[in-house]
Amino acid sequence: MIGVLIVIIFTALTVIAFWVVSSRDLSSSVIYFMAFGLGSTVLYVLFSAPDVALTEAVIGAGISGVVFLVSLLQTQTKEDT
Amino acid sequence: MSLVYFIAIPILASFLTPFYKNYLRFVSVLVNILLAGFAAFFYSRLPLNEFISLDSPLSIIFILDYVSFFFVSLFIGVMLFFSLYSIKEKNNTAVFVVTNIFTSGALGLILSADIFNIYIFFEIASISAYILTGLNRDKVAYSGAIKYMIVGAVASIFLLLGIMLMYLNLGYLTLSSIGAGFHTMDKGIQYLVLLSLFIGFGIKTEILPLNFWVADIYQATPTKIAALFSAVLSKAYLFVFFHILYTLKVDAPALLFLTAIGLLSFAVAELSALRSKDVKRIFAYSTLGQLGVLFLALSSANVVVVSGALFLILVHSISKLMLFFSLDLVEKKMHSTRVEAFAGFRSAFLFTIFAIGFLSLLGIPPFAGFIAKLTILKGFASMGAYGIVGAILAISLVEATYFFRLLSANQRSKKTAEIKVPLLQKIMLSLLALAILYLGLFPQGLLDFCTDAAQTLIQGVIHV
Amino acid sequence: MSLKKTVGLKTILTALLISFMSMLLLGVIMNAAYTHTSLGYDLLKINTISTQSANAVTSVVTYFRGLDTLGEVTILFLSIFGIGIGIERSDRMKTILGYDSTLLKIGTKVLFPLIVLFGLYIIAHGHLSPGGGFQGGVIIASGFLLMFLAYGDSYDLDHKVLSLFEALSGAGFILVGILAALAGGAFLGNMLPLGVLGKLFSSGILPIIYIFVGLKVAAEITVLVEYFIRTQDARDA
Amino acid sequence: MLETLNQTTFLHTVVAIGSFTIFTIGLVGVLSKKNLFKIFLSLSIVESSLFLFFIGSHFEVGKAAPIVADGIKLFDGHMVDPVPQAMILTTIVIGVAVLALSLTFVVNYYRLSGNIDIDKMDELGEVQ
Repeated sequence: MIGVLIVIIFTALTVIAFWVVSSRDLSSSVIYFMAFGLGSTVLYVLFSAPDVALTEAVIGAGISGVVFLVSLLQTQTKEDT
Repeated sequence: MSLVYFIAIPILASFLTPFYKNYLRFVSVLVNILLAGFAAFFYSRLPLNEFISLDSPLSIIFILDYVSFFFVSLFIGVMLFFSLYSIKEKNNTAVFVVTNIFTSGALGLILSADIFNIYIFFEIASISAYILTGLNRDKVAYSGAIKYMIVGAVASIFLLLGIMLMYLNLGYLTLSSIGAGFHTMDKGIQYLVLLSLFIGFGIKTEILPLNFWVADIYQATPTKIAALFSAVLSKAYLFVFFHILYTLKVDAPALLFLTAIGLLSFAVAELSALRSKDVKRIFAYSTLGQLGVLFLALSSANVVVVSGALFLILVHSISKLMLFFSLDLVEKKMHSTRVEAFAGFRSAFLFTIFAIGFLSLLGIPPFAGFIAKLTILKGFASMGAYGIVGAILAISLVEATYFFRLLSANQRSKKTAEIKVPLLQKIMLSLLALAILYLGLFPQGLLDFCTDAAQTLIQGVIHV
Repeated sequence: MSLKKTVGLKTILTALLISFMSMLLLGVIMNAAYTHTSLGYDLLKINTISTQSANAVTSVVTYFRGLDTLGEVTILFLSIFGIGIGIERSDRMKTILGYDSTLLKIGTKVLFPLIVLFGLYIIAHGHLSPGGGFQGGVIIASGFLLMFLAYGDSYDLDHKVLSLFEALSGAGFILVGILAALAGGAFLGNMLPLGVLGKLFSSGILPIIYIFVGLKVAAEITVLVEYFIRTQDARDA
Repeated sequence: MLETLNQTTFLHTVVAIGSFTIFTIGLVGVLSKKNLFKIFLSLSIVESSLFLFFIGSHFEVGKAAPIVADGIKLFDGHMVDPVPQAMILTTIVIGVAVLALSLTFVVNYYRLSGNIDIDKMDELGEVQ
């Protein structure tokens, strides 16, 4: 069971990572990045690392997403040209 | 007494900044004097191992042996000099907050014998360097800082990868255990680890394929801070890299590869300096060149050569401090570091200081650089590596060309501004010049210590 | 040395990268002989005797490798100090991302104390359950983030108190370590009774260190969030 | 079929392939993208992939988290290694600190120059 889950999540993470890098719209890149953080949180739980999962949830998906979004707003750049 | 005070006290001084916001410069001087006192205290107790927080080899280990003592006292000396030199700058609290933490980062890199702990101090030192680069708060400074952060992030990622591979395969983080088990690992993994370490530390030690960014960073950084990068930061990374390499007991081909890289790095850097029109960039390239020589010498695994390299590290730190600090005075007056601006100032004192710095870097007697280069060349000659001796001498001629060109440009051209050096600065710079002269005339005591230190370095960290 | 501007460089780098990656993959997967005797298992064996903490990760973070945590707290302080240098404080500071909604304001008023309490709970139970100083600290800071979002410019933080908090929690960490060293042990060594595994008042020095770490992280991340959320309007800067 | 999927060696292979694919995607992003935000996003992705690799490679099927809770009474070999988790915990916090610092530099640089493209950053270099 755990094997199937891990394979599925890793595949999803790879796709999301590709979207983060390749998306033309910067703010959706950031949203994908936050989704990447959430996906890795689930993986850390599966890997029996609840402490890391909690940290990744509050920092990886939370604070860094906020930091990215706010700096995007300040520079008024939306598109990756 | 604990070795951890070397790290804890400067950090504590920075944390408590709100309580003495306007007097931090005096506090920094005090902290550095205190650290110098600690170093003097530990001198008679060398070599020394200490377990942090747990009395067993499972915990983090700090090591103060001859070679780390050499670097610790060098760095404390440089930082003490820096804090005294800028003691009159009232509005510069930010610099002192960062340089205190910079000190503890550099000292931690030297003292720590635990690979993940080294990574933490690596990050502390790098982040202080990023902040110091962006200190001028203009376009140039920020673009330098951004570039620095990108290459720095790549470096720390690869270092982390190397550490992870080692922990996965060996299960320990202490340098001595890693050194004992390194050759039991699979050959492929060994090379992967070495490659990751080379990329991680190679970027930071500014070695050839990975140093395309260095001159830009030095140009963006405030001139006095660039002296710290040249005198402390790159030396700290250099030491850690070779400390790890000698502990891992890498095979001869890997060391030979590093020797070749060092020689190439030396040559390319000096040729780039010849082309450059900006004095700050010229000094940056000259630093790159000297780091190439150090790489070349430290990878030789020969006691005489390595002791010469350690001597050269000391001399180079002192000379670069002199050069960058004097250039800072020139820059303040002329508002530029271009060669034309450099040619236009008039000050007999600064001219002498520049001349002494250049001659010492070139290795002309009676200055200390001569002894350092002589020892290195003697060592290579005794190994029978006459090709390397010839190459070093030939490339040094290139170095001489641009140094003399700078000096003669200043002699010949029309003077536009007279620089009056303040008394404090005059005293401090003369002290450095005297130190170089003294070490050139009476090098024996230091050379003996360097030989002991070189033996410890080549031996690596032994299993406790 | 403007290698960067040469056209072919990127292709070469990418090719090098791909070959490096494939080598890495082959090397790692084919020869993965991961060790089963490691530092971690040795520490697990002595964990009960030396710390009495129910969470082994906490004992590693705060006790066995407490120096790493000191370094990490330093890095957090340093980065946020560096961010502060680049920001000019002025009266024209504006909150971006503010939402003017009464519902949000009332909801936040109710939620804020709960969030802070939850953060404190996570910090205080660091040695018993997952979580601890970092996680709890960031949760507290997220409470402040919510306040900024809901109240916008009308919500003011007392910066004097905040910077004192920053200074004292960081200094407290180091001073506890030095006190432990002076009391005869090692730096950050244990000098308190260990208590019984599973109780809130147990594990000696660990909860104290984690509380200092938590407060420091909370203060730092709050400052960070404020720096990012309140800024001069980019249009008139 | 499902039995092989649950074996530790299989999981380690999945973790290695998956995380190094993400690692490569991120590194290619760092090298080929020109927008500074994109570069820092890619760097964060690369870092996260390393964390996944490290934690995943230390996990073995059937091992519990290193926490004594209901049901588990003792610390022993049935738990995963706590040291990698502590290391990653530390590194994640360092990562976000560095990220915030670099984004501040990017924003400040944009205010002064109106530019966010790494190829157009030509303030530094040899002046003609």
